[in-house]
Amino acid sequence: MLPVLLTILVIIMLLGGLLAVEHKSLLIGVISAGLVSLTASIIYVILAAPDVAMTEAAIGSGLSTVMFLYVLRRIKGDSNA
Amino acid sequence: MLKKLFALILIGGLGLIFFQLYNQRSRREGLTKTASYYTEKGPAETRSANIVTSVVVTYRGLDTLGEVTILFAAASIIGFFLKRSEKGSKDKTIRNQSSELLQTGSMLLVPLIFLLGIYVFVNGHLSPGGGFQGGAIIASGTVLAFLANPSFEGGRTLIHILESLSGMFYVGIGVAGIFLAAGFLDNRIFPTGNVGSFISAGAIPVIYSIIGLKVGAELSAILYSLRDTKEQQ
Amino acid sequence: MIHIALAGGALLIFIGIWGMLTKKNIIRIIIGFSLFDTGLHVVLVGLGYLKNRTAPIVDADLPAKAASSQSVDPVPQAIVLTAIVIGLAVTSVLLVFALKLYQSKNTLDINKLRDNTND
Amino acid sequence: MHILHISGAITLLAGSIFLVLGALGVVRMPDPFNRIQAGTKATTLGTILVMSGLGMLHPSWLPKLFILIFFIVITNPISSHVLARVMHNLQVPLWSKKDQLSEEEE
Repeated sequence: MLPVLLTILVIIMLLGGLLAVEHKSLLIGVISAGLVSLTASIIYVILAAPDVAMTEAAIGSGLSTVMFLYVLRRIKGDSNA
Repeated sequence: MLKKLFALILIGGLGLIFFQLYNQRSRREGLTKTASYYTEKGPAETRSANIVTSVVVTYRGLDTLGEVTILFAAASIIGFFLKRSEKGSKDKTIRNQSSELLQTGSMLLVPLIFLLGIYVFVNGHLSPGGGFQGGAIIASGTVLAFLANPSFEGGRTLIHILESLSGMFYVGIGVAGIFLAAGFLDNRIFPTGNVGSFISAGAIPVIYSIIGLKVGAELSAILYSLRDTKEQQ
Repeated sequence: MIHIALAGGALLIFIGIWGMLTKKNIIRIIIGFSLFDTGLHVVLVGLGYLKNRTAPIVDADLPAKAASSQSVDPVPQAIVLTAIVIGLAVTSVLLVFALKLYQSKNTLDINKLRDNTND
Repeated sequence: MHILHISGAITLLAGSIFLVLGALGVVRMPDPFNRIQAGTKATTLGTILVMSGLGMLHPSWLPKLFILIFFIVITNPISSHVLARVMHNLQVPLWSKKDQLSEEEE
């Protein structure tokens, strides 16, 4: 059961990573990078590392995304490529 | 396209190297020598139930000091590059006043989030969590305060005071370990108790609280600088 | 189980490298860097995992005497714990540099930033 | 076996059904406002049911579960309210082509 769950999470994480790199809109890219961090934190719980999971959930998917969004707000309209 | 082809070739080569390393890695059944020392002696020596905490705070405490220094350097660089906008242009930033419901809710939630952060780093030696996690939770409470009230200004001096004081106390407790116990950042300068009770791990909760305050203050300072950058002309 | 985590982390590292090498927008390159960071952390934590063992926290399920025979490796977890915070600091410095670059040159495309002598 | 076990399992199952329906609603609904409706109401009820089911299975977790339910009851309406407000400010097109909120204001 646990390996199946881990496989599903890894697939979600990789799809989120591809979306973060390849999607046209920068906003969706940033949100997908946050999704990658969130799934990574669940993977850490399965790999018996609750400390790392808490850090990743608070920092990777919370604060890092907020910092990206603050910078994106300053760079309006120029989000092609 | 040549550039993408080059990137693909590079990634393929890296993948080959990774696969070789993975194949050659010896399959181990137990822990390595260092790890088994930490897990065997850790609870007995530091009296901390969380072995990761004892590694981060005591055995590898010097690394954590360096890490906190890196965070301080990053916060200083960002504060140096992003100067605050002038006081006169303040009315531009409150063009989107947030709603009554969000403001009232955040007034209820922000102190609770700060309390949760403090709980997490005070209990770092008993349960998962610790200074870094608690500091990050405190910084996310700051984010909620910013989002609910775009012209929020409270705590700016408190952040600077906390930054300086916690760094000073961290090094001070480390030096006290040299004189009162076995070495720099030794946690046995305070009395220790049984593994699992709240007052058990000597100086570990104190050091981790200082780290938590330091991390929370640095991250909040970075967020303050990012929020206060000048609008694009 | 460790194979799945290692493969996922390695593929995430490759996605990050792909994004850093082929994209032209600086923000996109920083997103690639943070994906690389996350993938590296997954690989490190996966290397410390041992089958049928629990988290390295002494409690009712893990008595202190059995800690070294029943818990996973705590050293990679401690390393990753600090690495995540340092990664956030590095990412924020990169973002601020990108912001200053945009404010002075008014573009984020690295091809247009190449020479500044004939401005 | 025990009556508490059976009722806890039934409550857990009901909660997860509500969560699945909420997720389905987020995918299937035609415009953002309907998605917020599905993603908030169904999710709040589903999470509360899951928490109460867990509380029946493990009575020693009850205090922490009550704190969790308290936070969810506070934060879920606030976040959905903020999302809907932002959508209205950005003038996201409605599915039914008739903005009844603005008609009432006129």
